[in-house]
Amino acid sequence: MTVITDALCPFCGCMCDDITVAVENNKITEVKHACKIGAAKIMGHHRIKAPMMRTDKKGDFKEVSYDEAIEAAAKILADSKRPLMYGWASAFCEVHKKGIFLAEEVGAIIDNTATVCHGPSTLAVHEKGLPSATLGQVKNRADVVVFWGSNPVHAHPRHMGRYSVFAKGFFNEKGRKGRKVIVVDVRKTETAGMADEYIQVEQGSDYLIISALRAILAGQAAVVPDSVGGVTKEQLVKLVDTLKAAKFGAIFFGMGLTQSMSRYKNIDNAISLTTELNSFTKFVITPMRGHYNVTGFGQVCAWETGYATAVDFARGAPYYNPGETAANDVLTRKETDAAMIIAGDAGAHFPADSVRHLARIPVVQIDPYWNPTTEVANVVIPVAICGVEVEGTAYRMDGVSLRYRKLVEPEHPTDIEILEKITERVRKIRGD
Amino acid sequence: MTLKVNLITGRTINQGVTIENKTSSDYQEATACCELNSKEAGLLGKPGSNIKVKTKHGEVVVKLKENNGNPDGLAFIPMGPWANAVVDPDTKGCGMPGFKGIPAQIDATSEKVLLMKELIARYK
Amino acid sequence: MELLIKNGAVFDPKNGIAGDKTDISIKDGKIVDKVSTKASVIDAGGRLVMPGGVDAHSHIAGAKVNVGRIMRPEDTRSGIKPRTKLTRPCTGYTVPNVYAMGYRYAQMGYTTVFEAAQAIMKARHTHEELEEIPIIDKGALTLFGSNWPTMDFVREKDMDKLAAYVAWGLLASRGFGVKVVNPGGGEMWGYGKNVSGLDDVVPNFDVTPRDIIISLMKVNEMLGLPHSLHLHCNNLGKPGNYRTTLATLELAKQVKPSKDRQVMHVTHIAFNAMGGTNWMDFESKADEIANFLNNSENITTDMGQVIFGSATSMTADGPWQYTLSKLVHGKWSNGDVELEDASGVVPVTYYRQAISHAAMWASGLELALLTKDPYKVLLTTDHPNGGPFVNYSEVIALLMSSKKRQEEIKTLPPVFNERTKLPGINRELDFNEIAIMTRAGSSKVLGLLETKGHLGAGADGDVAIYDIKPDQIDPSVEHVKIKSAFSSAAYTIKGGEVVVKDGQITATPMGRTFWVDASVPGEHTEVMMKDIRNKFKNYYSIGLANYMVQDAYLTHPKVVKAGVVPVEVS
Amino acid sequence: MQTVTIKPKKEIKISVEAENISPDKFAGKSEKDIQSLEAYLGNHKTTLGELFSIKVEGRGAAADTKIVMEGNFSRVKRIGEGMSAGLIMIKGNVDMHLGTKMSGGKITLSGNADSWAGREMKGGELIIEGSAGYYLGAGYRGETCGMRGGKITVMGSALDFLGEHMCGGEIIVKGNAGILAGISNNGGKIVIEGNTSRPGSEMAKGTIIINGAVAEMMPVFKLEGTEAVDGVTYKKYTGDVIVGGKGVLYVK
Repeated sequence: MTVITDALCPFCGCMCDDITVAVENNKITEVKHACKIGAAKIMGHHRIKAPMMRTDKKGDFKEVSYDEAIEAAAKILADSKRPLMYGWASAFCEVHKKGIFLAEEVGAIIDNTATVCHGPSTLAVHEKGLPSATLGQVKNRADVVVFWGSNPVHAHPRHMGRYSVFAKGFFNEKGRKGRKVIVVDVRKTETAGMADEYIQVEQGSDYLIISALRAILAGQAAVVPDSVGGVTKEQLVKLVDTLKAAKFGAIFFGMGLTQSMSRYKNIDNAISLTTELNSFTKFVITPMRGHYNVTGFGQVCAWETGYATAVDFARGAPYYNPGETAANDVLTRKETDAAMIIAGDAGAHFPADSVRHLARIPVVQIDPYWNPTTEVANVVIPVAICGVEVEGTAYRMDGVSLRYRKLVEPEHPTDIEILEKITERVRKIRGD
Repeated sequence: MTLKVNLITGRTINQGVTIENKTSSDYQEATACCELNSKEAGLLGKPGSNIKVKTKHGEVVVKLKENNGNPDGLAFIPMGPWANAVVDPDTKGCGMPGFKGIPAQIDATSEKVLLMKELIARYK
Repeated sequence: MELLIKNGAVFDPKNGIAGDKTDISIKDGKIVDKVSTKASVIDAGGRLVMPGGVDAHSHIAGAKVNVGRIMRPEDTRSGIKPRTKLTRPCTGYTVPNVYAMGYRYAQMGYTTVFEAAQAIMKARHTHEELEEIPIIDKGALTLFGSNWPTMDFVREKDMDKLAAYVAWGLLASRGFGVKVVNPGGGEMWGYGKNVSGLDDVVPNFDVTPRDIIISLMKVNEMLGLPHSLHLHCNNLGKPGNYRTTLATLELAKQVKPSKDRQVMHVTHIAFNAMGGTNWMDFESKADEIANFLNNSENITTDMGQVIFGSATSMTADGPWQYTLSKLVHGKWSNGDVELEDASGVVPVTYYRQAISHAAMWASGLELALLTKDPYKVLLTTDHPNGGPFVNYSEVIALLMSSKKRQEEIKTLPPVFNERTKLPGINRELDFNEIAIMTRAGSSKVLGLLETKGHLGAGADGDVAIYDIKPDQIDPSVEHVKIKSAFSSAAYTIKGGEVVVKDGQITATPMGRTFWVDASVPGEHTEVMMKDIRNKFKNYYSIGLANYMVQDAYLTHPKVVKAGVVPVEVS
Repeated sequence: MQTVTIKPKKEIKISVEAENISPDKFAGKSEKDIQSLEAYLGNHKTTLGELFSIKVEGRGAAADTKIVMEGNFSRVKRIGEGMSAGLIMIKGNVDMHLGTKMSGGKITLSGNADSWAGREMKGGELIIEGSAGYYLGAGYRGETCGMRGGKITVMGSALDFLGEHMCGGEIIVKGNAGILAGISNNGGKIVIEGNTSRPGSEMAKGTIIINGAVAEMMPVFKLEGTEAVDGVTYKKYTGDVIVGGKGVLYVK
């Protein structure tokens, strides 16, 4: 039996790096320190065994060789006038580089799962920047922590323990007792249940409430009505006082802001609130990124193309405009004529309209697991699992990159090998 | 009776635990459900009974579940294919579909909850 | 592979060649005395030949740069160039993508560029980007000035431990040298505060910026690092800060260099030579800095020249970036790194009509023109803080032509003449001096003069040929030609390979990443690591086992050995 | 006078980028020259002539060039981009970025325009007889200024983020507008005849007049009393107080 320590968890944006894994005969037998979700991901379960293909989406798949599947995938992409290459969150930065190169090669739109997650946060960063910090700053210093529209108990189970609530640090030896925890949400989540203060807002009202807080902070409380978005002015004034009294405050926000009415403008507003709080004390804001390497795609895409996501290579040079070039934009407009879905599950996580269009066009799936995307795919190429069977780089929610270890030997080829071969085939087909 | 609600979707821990195992009954159990507070759930049936959620964008049958964190008029379906059968596809000019804040109607139903494969088959 | 460059008007200051017709021979990537008759030949035809350009201070890779890209799609959409069969797509002006970074430097005749700041904890990211920048050789300076271990060991006055930490930090970050930014200020910014000068005490750590600077200078020399301490002074950007800068420069006198180079490199002086008390009575005091430099040894600087137009300010000086964002009412990103440093990114525009901007523009030029020895002032724009590096040709033209400067001054507010000495400066630099400020000087400052910045045998085969015939041009009058020639090399040769011809990329080899492996006595490391392990156990949010940059991130490493104990050559 | 008539040859499903459809690009050109102008169908490089039937009558400078477009252009983007003079008359619907960055001339559209019509417009006139999508007269991602000059009239309604980052010019929407009209605006004038919600957030300068109902007011405006504008009495608000409060919001 081999015991691997300091392993990284390949589930969420916390990227816990203190996991211990026991391996026997190339099988993971035990996972320690991980949360329930992380342990499930690392332990794994049944996989797609071999590549599969079908021409009729209503028909059954037929097992094929990797070469056949790769050839078919290359042909689909090479023949397409508006290919979409989507996913990437469960794969490493090294995979993203190969993907971006292939997207350039075939003139595709490349987009990642941020588009249904924190894509709006990136749009907000374009407007206001992002005053943030690494999670260790929060652990060592924060005495006021706000979770706004985020529910770490469910989505980031060890966040509170490792970084934000219970964690002890240099300037906070008491951990939980040294912190005031505020939760702002539309329903009393388990996270809200653990807070010192829970502020329940009317769904979709976040934008109004943040503006009211900013007005109060700016000394303009007089213009704020008695109640905003279901919160009394008194509560808002008290909240501003609490935030101002912090020595180091941190806001962690989630889908409650990115997906509600006003979309990215909610975050734009929250970033401004954070910036303005810095006139009084130290405040930072951090998106609770979902998949472990959804942040990494944004980083790689930014240094390779200048833009963090939703890049359209149709004309050989990067063009970027979510609302026009994001995955659901082109799917719901029925523009896309072929798609490659890799390390992400559009079939499960896109609105029915988008999945309906995927069901109409040729779809290549590259993934270890059978999921709703498989159901609408024509070519399915199983791969090794990044972070369990492959080593490589990912970015934590705060932009810290770490290298994942290989825990067991893979039985399938890696995403990189598949993408390199598809690229090679595409070049042959196009006569380059 | 028909319950009019504001529908939101989002993560849950069991949705996370089963996310890489979407052909399983565990995944269906974790995501093909709709949470209401017990007062409103009581208007539709017992926890575990089938309900049909209808929006402008589609309809889906899921299991009724209680969550007393929800205020009146707020329904929650964990993210996944069942939720996505009824969410708003409009990306509002910024790439993000409407996963939260969708006006919906909920009724008790005797129709069955579709399996993941059956649900997606509807789109083909 | 052999290459012969014939009939060039060669400027090679290190070897005392100033415009002489000299043939340059390259074999297997290195300059040699002679090549065989099989060598391919480039006939320079009397055109200007210099060593490949070397930039000792530029922000080309890593977390801050990428934050700049992500927050500035409006910048990315300028400078768009589609892919070709040979090149990847290019984007951006102030924050170019990795490909544009490499191609554009090469197109200017530059072959070596150093990233000016990386926090150890985010060094992996820096190297991921460096790995993707084509053509040029590169390296990155590592931040130490507000690191908790640094401050702890400075307080304990334990220079052995500090040296061991610096050596270990360079290894952990695969860094090339010691960067210090607003020492102590990074820690203070953890609670939204700052230091106001050399003698403020950093709470909880009980050290002053003065202590930090002197101690790091000392261990830098104890370790015999190729480069000296590389310092971004306290109070950057604040009117009246030239006094802090002068007081900081004084500190260099307390330490002797371990080799033939400075002990302190003070960077982007344009932002640290400010007189006045506020933005209204703001004036340039670069003349005082130049005067100091003219009367002291062992200190070098770079211009940090301001370019009018769009820029992106990015620095580990977190508190300054917040102040700046309030001044310009602009977007602001902040990036504190636990236990290590701060950072911030703010887009700015330099306006001719803003007297403070005009005076800052003047100070870089004043510094270069009033300092007698060009080895003491390197040409930089502190890319992209003063402006993007693609404007180096503009700076060269300004330095070579008093006429051009006077033309520019005419476009500035009348009060300009009272706020700077520039209008009265007639000095015009020659090609030799430009070659020093962009090649020999920067290589010497970096401690790489053996293989970089000259064309003698043993040097890297990095050469630039510009479309200027030095004996047929008067740069003072023909400054437009000077600018145009330096912006687009006729040839750039990297490691003996032609990578640019007539301003176009012809090949895209991968350059190397320089980093310094400094050894210290094992017992010093052991003692130091006790502290480090404690910090990881209690304060870092990641484990020590996952901290150090792995070999996988340096596919083309160039290790430079240093250290306090004799090093065995393998 | 030069008249260019454009009709789609067949149904277009994948978006076409046709920034070359502009009086500036057509002026003085022959039918053949115009037909050979570049266009992109997705990633497929093609020509205007491949996609559209193009007829040219007469010759003229941009200011004397009229482009008449008939048919369904709902997947044709960037029509009239950067145009400085002349006229484009469109009978049908168009895709995104109609009249983006235009500085002069006039575009009339009988149908609907998708998002970003009049983006970063500097001058000229854009008349949309149908409805407009998101970001009418707005800016590009990350820029501080959207529309700087010119006039946009929409007879129907417009969706969210109308006039975002507007720095000058005028937008009139006869129908309803979506949420956050005039957000972060720093000049210019917006008139909404119908209903809207959350107007004027982060507005530093400029004027917004709303004749319909405001579903939700931003809690950042100061009521200054009533004031008559062109004979109509409005409640006058100033704001957004967070950013200095020099914007004016008139609500009926």
